[in-house]
Amino acid sequence: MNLILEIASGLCLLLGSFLCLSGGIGILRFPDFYTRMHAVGVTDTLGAGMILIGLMLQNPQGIVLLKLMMILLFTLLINPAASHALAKAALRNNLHPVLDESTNEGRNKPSKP
Amino acid sequence: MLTAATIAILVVMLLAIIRCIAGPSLYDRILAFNMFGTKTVLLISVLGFLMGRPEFLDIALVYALINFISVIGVLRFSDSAEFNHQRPEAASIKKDKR
Amino acid sequence: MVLGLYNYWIVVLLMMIGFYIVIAHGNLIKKLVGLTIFQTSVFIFYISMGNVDSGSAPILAEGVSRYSNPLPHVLILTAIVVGIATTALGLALAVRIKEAYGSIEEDEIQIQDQLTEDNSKC
Amino acid sequence: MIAIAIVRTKDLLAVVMLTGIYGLLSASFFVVLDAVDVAFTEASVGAGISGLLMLAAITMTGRTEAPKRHKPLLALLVVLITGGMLIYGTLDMPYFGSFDAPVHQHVAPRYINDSMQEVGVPNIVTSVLASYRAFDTLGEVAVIFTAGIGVLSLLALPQRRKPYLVDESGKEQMYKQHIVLRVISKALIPIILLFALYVQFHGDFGPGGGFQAGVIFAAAIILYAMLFGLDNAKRVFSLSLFQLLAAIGLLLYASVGVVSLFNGGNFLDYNVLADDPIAGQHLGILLIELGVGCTVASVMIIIFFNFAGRREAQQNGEER
Amino acid sequence: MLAHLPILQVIVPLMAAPLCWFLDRSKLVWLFALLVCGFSCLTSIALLQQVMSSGTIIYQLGGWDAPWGIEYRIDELNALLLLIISTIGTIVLFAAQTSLQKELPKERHTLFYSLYLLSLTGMFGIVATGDVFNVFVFLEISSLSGYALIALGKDRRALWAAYQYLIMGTIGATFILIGIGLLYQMTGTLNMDDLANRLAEVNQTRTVFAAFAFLIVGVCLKLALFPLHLWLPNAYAYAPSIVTAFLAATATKVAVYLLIRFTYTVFGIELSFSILPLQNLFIVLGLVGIFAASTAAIYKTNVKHIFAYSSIAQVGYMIIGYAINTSTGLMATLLHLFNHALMKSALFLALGAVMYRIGSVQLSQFQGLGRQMPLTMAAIVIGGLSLIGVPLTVGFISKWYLLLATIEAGMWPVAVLVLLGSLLAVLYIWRIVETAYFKPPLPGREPVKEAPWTFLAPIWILVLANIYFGIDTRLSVQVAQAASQSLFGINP
Repeated sequence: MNLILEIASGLCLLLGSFLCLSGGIGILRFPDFYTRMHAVGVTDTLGAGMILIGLMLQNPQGIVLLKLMMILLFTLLINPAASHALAKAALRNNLHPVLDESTNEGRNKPSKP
Repeated sequence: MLTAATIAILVVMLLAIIRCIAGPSLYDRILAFNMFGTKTVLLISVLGFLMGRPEFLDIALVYALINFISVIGVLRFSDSAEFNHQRPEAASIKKDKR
Repeated sequence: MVLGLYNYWIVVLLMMIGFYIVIAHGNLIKKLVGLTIFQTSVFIFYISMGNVDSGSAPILAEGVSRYSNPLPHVLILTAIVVGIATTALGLALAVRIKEAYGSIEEDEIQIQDQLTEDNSKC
Repeated sequence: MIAIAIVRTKDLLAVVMLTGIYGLLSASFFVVLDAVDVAFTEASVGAGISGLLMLAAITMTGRTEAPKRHKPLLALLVVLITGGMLIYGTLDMPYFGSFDAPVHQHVAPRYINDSMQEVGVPNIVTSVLASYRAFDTLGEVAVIFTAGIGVLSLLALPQRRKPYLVDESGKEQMYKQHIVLRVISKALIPIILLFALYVQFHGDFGPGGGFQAGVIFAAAIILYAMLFGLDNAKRVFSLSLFQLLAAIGLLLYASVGVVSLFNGGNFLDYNVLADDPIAGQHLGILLIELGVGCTVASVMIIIFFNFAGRREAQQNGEER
Repeated sequence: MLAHLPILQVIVPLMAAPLCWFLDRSKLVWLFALLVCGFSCLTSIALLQQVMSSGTIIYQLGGWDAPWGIEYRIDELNALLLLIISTIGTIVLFAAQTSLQKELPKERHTLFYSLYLLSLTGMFGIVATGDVFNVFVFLEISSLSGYALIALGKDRRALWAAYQYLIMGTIGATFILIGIGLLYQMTGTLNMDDLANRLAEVNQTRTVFAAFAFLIVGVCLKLALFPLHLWLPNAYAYAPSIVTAFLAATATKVAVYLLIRFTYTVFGIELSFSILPLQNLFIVLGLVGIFAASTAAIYKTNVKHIFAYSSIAQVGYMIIGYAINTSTGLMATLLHLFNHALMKSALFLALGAVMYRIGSVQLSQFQGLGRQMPLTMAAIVIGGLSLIGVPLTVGFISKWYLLLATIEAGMWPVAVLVLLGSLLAVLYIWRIVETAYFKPPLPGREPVKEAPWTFLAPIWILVLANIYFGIDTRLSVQVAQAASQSLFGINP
């Protein structure tokens, strides 16, 4: 039983790390704000969730578990909300997604960094 | 395994910082900031396990909350800053829509 | 032997950066940010002073025999509070200055002051 | 760490965000260095509250920094001298982390070894903070209180007239856009408040205590104020109530000391508060942590409300 | 209750500050604050008596022994400082109610008194404590309230001055924090007495030198010693008059106290003066300070500016006395601390009275005031004479001892320069006297009435004290002597 838990937690951690890393690369490499947001979404929910679940499997008892659940809940609640608000605010301030590099070059002017 | 996760998170944090510094628009920065905050939460919780004292998850919890609050704060204040000081033309467009 | 002190040197570097921002920059808010960095680096300095190799956080627990030094932690808790108090007051002052002078750049304020001084002389 | 600190560009908003990151980073640094309590505080203060205050200030003062006109050679010189002095000073220091350093040999061992018998609180930081060096903490509360009064004396507006009717509709519009956030926060705020209480009373056993709890509490209310509007927030939590609370917190702390005076001990000597010294210590620490939490939370809220109130007044003035 | 005097000294104003919020009416708050100040004044007198009769008082806060807990350690030096601060605080506060009516909107009065009391608390705390970190905490209390008090000034330049003061003050405080950290690193203790003992072992290390440098620079920033004085003139000039009178008389004194405490008690005379070239450095800085500041004072047109620069010059005298490093020199410094507090508070209060009546302290506005406000102007003249160091005033006594000390130490050139510096003071005082007495009143201005009695009473108490301690020197000299001798370890 213990071994299974150990392996499961290890797998979760690894998967989470991989997702985080890919998201991290994504945030650097993606061309515009909205695609970057996608990358962040991946790391923030799935990556974080995986790592947290991995941790939960490490020490499945008592208050520690409770706290981890709380953190998970918070990340799952907070991040989508924040991203939503962020996207909305960005759109309102005339930051348009890059749809096609060749035609839309002029429109992606950053709204004053 | 925990060490691997720590290293991965640290790398991601670094990437987020780069985006935050380079990010062409304000919102890129906020995004990176948000991501950075989440990663810090993860880092702290993993570190707690790494050091064998998992009761320090309290800190991670606080980070999560504080992170949320500061992102909201940045959003709210950047909104009003944009509208009222920096970009009068944007404000007028807004009014027209109403 | 040098490696044993690397931590302090990083702190010193941070301290210098913060201090430089305080002195060299003209923007009032920026100055306060610099001040925060300056203070934070001092905090890190204290905390690294209290660290012990293979020590654990100073909360008594079973199975842990070596703890870091709690005293610097206490001092820094106090100092952080003092720091935020100073920052808040400084920001309040900056806001008032903006209202009174219409600017938060050091040079512009000094020019304006010079003008008032001259006016009152004549 | 260093990289961030160096690249502080002209846009103040970005600078503030970088400061937030810096705060988070140094907090994680503190965790690595075993200073959990400090990390706790630094996270909530460095990354949270001070960033918010700076933001509030920036919206009032404008975002961009003017380019520099003079060459800061002199400043560079001063900084270099200071840094050189410090490096020079570090050369004779005991190595980082070595156990034999005088720091760990003289005063600290007693805290670590005896505080359980003398104070009876597992968190050594709390026992030192609230008992051995309680007077420092009293000073700290007084500093916060001073800052509160200072900000109040600088930014307080004369008595508010009737709320501006014209703006209400505009504001409503603005808040409607945040409907998702508002729903989420409505769910979160009670949890945050509960968590603050947990931190407040759990400070004896884990990281936390009055100060951190106060900041978290304040953060929850600030969140409310940001999303539901300052006027609404003021309707729920009136400003004068917080002024009262701030004063009461400081008084509570000091009067614990005075009571111990009357019970025949020295100032802030908790041993005399109850029949049993340990029980007395517990009572004393509980009370003063409560005082700290009270003052810190209310002063933070006072400061924030004053900043935000000032800002709204300015905007209303501009729109007319 | 007598055993608890040291803590009562600090804690009473501290608790009174929040209590101010519960009293609504401005006048009531004033009375309350005055009462509190009067009480702390009595406490400090009692403390001084206790110390003089039975030696150093040690009070352990929280009942913990010294290096673990914080202790208060009151010797002659602290007691003297406590007395100065509380007395000046009380007398100045007496005039506050009247002066504030003109200079501050009504709703800020309560806040003002709270801040005033907190500032007082901070200074008491710095002076009374025997723990270096506690010094830092209370230093911040006093300086934060100081910034806020200065920013209350009517002129918008007050804000800017307060901001500059905040930046400089915080840098100073952070430097002190670094210094404390380095000391702690080398010794593992924060208690001053314990530090002094344990530093003896490690005092040849570079870390201790660095700590020393940081502490000294930090304190000097607060002290407004010559090259670091830039924040002071504006801060004094644009603050509300009461604040100026209070801060000018006390804030720099506290910083001088810290300097003395750190160099003599914590680091020990040997390290401070024989290993490091501190003596010459300070004497030169002091002299340059006297001349530069006095010259600047001559060319200023705002009378508050004049006296602010003169304060910097006076700090120069104190530093010289301190740097001579003899018992007499230190005694001269302490005497000058006491005397300068008396004269500066009298002068700034008198300026406050002028401000109250004519709403400005530009020199040009002073024309003809000699006839219209005879009592106030007479006070300014006597205070000015005291600044110059004319016999029969307190200024003379301290200058006399300073000269004695320099001559004793064989530093003739310094003595001559000190005398020359006093001559510069004649010049700027004369400018005020000339304008006030020998120029006709400004045409087109309503004749000005004499200041109200709430101003005159404290001013003249201070002025009479000026003269009294100039003639009957037994009390002040005795205390100063005892303090300086105990610092040098000589038993009288």
